[in-house]
Amino acid sequence: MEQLQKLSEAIINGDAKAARELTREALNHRVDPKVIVKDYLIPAMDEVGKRFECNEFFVPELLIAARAMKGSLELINPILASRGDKPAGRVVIGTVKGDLHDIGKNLVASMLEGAGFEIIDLGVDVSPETFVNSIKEKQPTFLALSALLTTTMPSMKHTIDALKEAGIRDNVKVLVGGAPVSSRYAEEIGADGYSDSASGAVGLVRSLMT
Amino acid sequence: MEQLQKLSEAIINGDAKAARELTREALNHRVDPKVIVKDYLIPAMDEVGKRFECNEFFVPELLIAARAMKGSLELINPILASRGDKPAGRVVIGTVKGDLHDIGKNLVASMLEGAGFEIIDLGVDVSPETFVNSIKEKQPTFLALSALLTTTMPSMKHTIDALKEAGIRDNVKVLVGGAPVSSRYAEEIGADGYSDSASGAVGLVRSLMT
Amino acid sequence: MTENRIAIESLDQFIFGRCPSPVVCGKGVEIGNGRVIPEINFTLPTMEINTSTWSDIRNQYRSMIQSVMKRAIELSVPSLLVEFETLPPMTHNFEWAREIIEILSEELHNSHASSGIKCALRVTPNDTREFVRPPLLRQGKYWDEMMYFFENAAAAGADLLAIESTGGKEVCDEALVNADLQMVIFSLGVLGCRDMEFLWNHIVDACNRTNIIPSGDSACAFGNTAMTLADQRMIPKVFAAVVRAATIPRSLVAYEAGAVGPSKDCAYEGPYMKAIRGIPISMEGRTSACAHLSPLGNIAQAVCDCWSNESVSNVRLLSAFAPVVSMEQLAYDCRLMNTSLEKSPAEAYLFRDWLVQSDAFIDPQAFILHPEVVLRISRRIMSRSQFYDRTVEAVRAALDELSEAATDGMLSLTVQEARWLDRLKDIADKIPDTENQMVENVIHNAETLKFIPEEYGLAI
Amino acid sequence: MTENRIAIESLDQFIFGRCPSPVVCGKGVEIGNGRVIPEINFTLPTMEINTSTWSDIRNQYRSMIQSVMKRAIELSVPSLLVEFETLPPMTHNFEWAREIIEILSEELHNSHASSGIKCALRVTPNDTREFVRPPLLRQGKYWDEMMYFFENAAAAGADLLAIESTGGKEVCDEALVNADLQMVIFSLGVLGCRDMEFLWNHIVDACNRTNIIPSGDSACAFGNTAMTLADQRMIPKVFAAVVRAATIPRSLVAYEAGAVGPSKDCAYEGPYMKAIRGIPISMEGRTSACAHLSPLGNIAQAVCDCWSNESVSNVRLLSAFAPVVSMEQLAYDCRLMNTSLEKSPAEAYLFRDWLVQSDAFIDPQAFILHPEVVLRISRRIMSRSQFYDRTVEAVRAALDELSEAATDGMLSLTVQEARWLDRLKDIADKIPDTENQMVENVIHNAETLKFIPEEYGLAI
Ligand SMILES: [Zn+2]
Ligand SMILES: [Zn+2]
Ligand SMILES: [Zn+2]
Repeated sequence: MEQLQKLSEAIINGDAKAARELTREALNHRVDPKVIVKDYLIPAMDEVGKRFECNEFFVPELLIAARAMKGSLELINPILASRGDKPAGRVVIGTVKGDLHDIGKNLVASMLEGAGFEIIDLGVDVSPETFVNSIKEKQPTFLALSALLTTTMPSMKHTIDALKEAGIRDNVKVLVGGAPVSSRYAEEIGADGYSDSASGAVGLVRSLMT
Repeated sequence: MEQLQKLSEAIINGDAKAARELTREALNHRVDPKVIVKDYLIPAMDEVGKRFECNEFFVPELLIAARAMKGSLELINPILASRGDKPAGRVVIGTVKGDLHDIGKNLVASMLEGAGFEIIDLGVDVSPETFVNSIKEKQPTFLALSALLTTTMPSMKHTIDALKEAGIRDNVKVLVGGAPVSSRYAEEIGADGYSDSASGAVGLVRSLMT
Repeated sequence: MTENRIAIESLDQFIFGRCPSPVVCGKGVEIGNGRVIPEINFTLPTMEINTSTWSDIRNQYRSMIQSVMKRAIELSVPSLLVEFETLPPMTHNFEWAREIIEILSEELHNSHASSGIKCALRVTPNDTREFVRPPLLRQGKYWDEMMYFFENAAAAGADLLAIESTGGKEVCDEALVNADLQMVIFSLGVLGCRDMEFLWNHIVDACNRTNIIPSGDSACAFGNTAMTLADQRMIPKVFAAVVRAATIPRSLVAYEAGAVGPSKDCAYEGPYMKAIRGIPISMEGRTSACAHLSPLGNIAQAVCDCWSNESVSNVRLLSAFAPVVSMEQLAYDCRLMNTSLEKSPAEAYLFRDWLVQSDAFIDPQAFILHPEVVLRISRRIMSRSQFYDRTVEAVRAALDELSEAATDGMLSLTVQEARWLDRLKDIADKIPDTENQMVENVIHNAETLKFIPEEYGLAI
Repeated sequence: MTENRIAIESLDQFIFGRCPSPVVCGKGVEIGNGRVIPEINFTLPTMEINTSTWSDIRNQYRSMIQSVMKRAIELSVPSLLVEFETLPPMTHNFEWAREIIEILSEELHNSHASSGIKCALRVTPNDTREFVRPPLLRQGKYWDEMMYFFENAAAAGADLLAIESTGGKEVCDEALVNADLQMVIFSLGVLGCRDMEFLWNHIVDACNRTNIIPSGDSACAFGNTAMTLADQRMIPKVFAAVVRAATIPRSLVAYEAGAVGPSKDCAYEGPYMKAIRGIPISMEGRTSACAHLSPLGNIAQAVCDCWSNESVSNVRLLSAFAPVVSMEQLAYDCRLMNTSLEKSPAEAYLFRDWLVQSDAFIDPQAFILHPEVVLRISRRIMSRSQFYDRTVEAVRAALDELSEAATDGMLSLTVQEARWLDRLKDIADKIPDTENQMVENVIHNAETLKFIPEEYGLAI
């Protein structure tokens, strides 16, 4: 278990190489992959999140850790899948039609990925139809929409309307965010959740998982 | 007609005594009261309005003129009424429930009165029911609502809703105004008109008369 | 009545951030003791106040105070005042006000505990007495509600109390739109002062009993109504300037009854309160353009001790909700004033003088706030000791100052404004010499004027 | 490449309202010739842009410009700049932009005719080239649209053109969130500068042909993105400060290609443009808090020639619609600066110094805008003549300034910030010495980095 403690540390320090090595070793020693995830990887990312909240870490440190985590998961997930274990939630994400801003969207994607979610990033300037098709095809648990302009915010509503029209609104939880968006607006257009920061998005998604 | 020209001047200068005297004289000389109103009183008030628009007059000067006009009309209106002529429009006015601001409302009332309208002023903090009852009873052409607080603006909507419920919404044209009100809000709540100033209210009402 | 000396004798004692009688309040806040501090206000967006919206209202106040304090801390604001001005239903029903006061006070406590930021909460109920017309000023349901509010605000968490009282407004409203100077003097110098004395004796008494600071009153309903009307070109600016002067003796009554400041932000008569009584004052100018436009954007800042945004509704702007935007603007304005104060008094005086000179000669209402004018008019006001006499003196002094400045070409007036200035001087010359005479002239008209003499201690 | 001398040699030539090369434009507007003028911006509230909302959109722009000009005239604003920053659909379809430009230009004409107010219209289309990913920067539909816009804006009524171009952004975005200094330098010093040169040669050419002023560009997509991320505590402030420095050589390219200023309001690299090229600059600070919060509220004002609100959406505040509120705030800020300028240069310098001192030592991003720092870093940048070399020099100079100030205790940094400063210095030491080397290191990664080398004139 000392080795596994080192795995946690490698994740926290963003040492992807060590994290991958230690994960491989643990799997070779037949440690239950679920235990690795639950007891070492996720607590490590929680610690990273905590340090970010306390202004000890910045996003770059958080992203390095997330990348290390992703590397470990690439070894673990196939095993879990082969055992028929359900992976953590799948998230389709994109910036809505007419809007090219992607830093916020990318950050949310990275953080969710670091938290173990599977991300399908549709990019920017994504039409409602594209979102609908992707949801039909990928069957995600979440759809995350981003907008940075007051004039593209209405595209969020159009996307939700398109989901309704396609009869798949209830198949997915819709999250919205971006500078001009507010919780009030999220409520107005019938979204399921809103976060005012990329770091808040992980907590939001987790809270909606239960 | 020189005397009648003097009547116009008396109104413009706000000389109520002279205006009344000159009106009485004209009526004694069997000048058609409709002509007095149409050719002398209303043009006089239009001139006053113009001077106000050009920053030559202030409201006090406008109010004095309106009062002089009112004095003349008090002599003329009974005659018109006895001939079965319809008086100019009737306006029910008030500040909505929860709101005590009345300067704006009073100004609008005075200016409309000066423009020849009959004013029924319900005061401040007026409930939707009181407005409904007054409209049933007085059958006005216009209902003018005032609000100065963002938290009492919704009372405007309630009042319009109450009119609908009472089945009398279409009997009356609803005008709204007050600092936080905008034309957008007026449209939203289904009002018929909006003015951003007391002086604009007269033009608004006239434009809706046709 | 008070002594006739004024507290600030010369220009080099008359500066932002410093006053003869600083006030200490809340969690370590010092006002007027060498540093200007922000006073931040916020209110609800367009919405109703009722039981079904109440939980949303609580959430909105919570999020407003949290986001404002977060930004204040990020900007290293050392000390600030938060004002909660209630909405009428919260004065009618103190339980609602209590909940909001508790939320605000709790959040201030948390911010102070986590970051050390100094802060205090000023609470301002509405003067609801005019909910009956003509107003009942010394009795009845609304009086009782207000007094209950004053008695209980401290326990809920308020550090300072204030009000924008309205005694005399029922007469002044009409006087303003008619530019009726005589009735302005009656409404402020007779009715206003009398109501202030009655009301403020009660307020100070309640404050002393419950251990909360009686801060001040604002002649907002008089002076700012005139200013707004003048800004819309409805009444002459010279008239609005004279109305401002007429409010001075009326607002002074609060401090003579025991209020200690800071004066209310919207009380543009504040510099006179500071000059005469030495109390710290709160002012608002360009940073309160979110609440009302004004011709006093810079000059209002010249001798302020708190610098306020007056009020802003919780609507979303591109950057953040509007209260956060106000907080940031106030923080930078205060930083700048305090930087100049820290350098040297001489430099801060320069800054004050630019603030003054940039506005004072463009608009008569700004001119009345010129610190030199303030000191001169203050001396003239305090040469008299009766409320009414002071009010007449304030009006005449203001007219003299404006005429002189206009004659010298220092203050530019339009033809229309100049004509009105002459007209007002003629009227001022004919104003009754004594309160008795004035009352006698007016009192038989009380019913038409819609006021109740007994409510002002006037016998018919 | 340009000569290495900088236009402003010493602090006593470096002040708000004055610059070596003033710009005259529109209806009598002089920028940088002794007076700071407001630059007012506004945009639509939350709404869609399509044919069914178009008439409402026209009405909104009409009412925004009318109410803004009305207030400017009421406040005796002598001269102002109006900026119309299009929304993407208006860049895609110039006919939409044309209608709005015509409305604005017509209203400016009316205001000028009725009151004599001096005014000019700056129009800023969007850089829509990144609507394809990876961006096509020198060809294709979006390039053609933009060029069409530039060719036709003058005929519609625009007096000045500007842009916030984005060449290199596709690489910089990732570099910012990863605090990857090496890639910041590549994206700005290689890609950004190359794109600026290509783009601005075309823009200046189009402007000369159509008789409109090529004003400037902003590294908004780089420097302000970094600032916003730092403000949300996502990336270190020292890193954001260094990114700002790295944008300087990139933005300079526009002026070397023939842009004459004023620089864009949101270009906080503006003071460097003014120091190096002597052009007038537009800046935004506390009065643009409606558009974005910042650690630069006062210091941004220190050497501005236009003072801007950046942008505000047309939402209703308690007093008026938000654009009118911004107009009033800008008017008072400018009055104050101009009052100090009119008194004497010595007094205006004092004011500038307070603006600087109130912010400069609280945040490294503000420190980088300290006029003394600006002059020192500018000299170091201009000691080099290649884009890439200047960018590396700018980064190293900024790191040196920050380290020295932190060591001296002048600039206070948190432990985390100080740790990052050291880390950044280590990285800066290892940055390739030549552009060729840098390009060689990176170019094989172009696909992963999502940029097309040919679009920057780079051969693979
Ligand atoms: Zn007030
Ligand atoms: Zn920008
Ligand atoms: Zn801009």
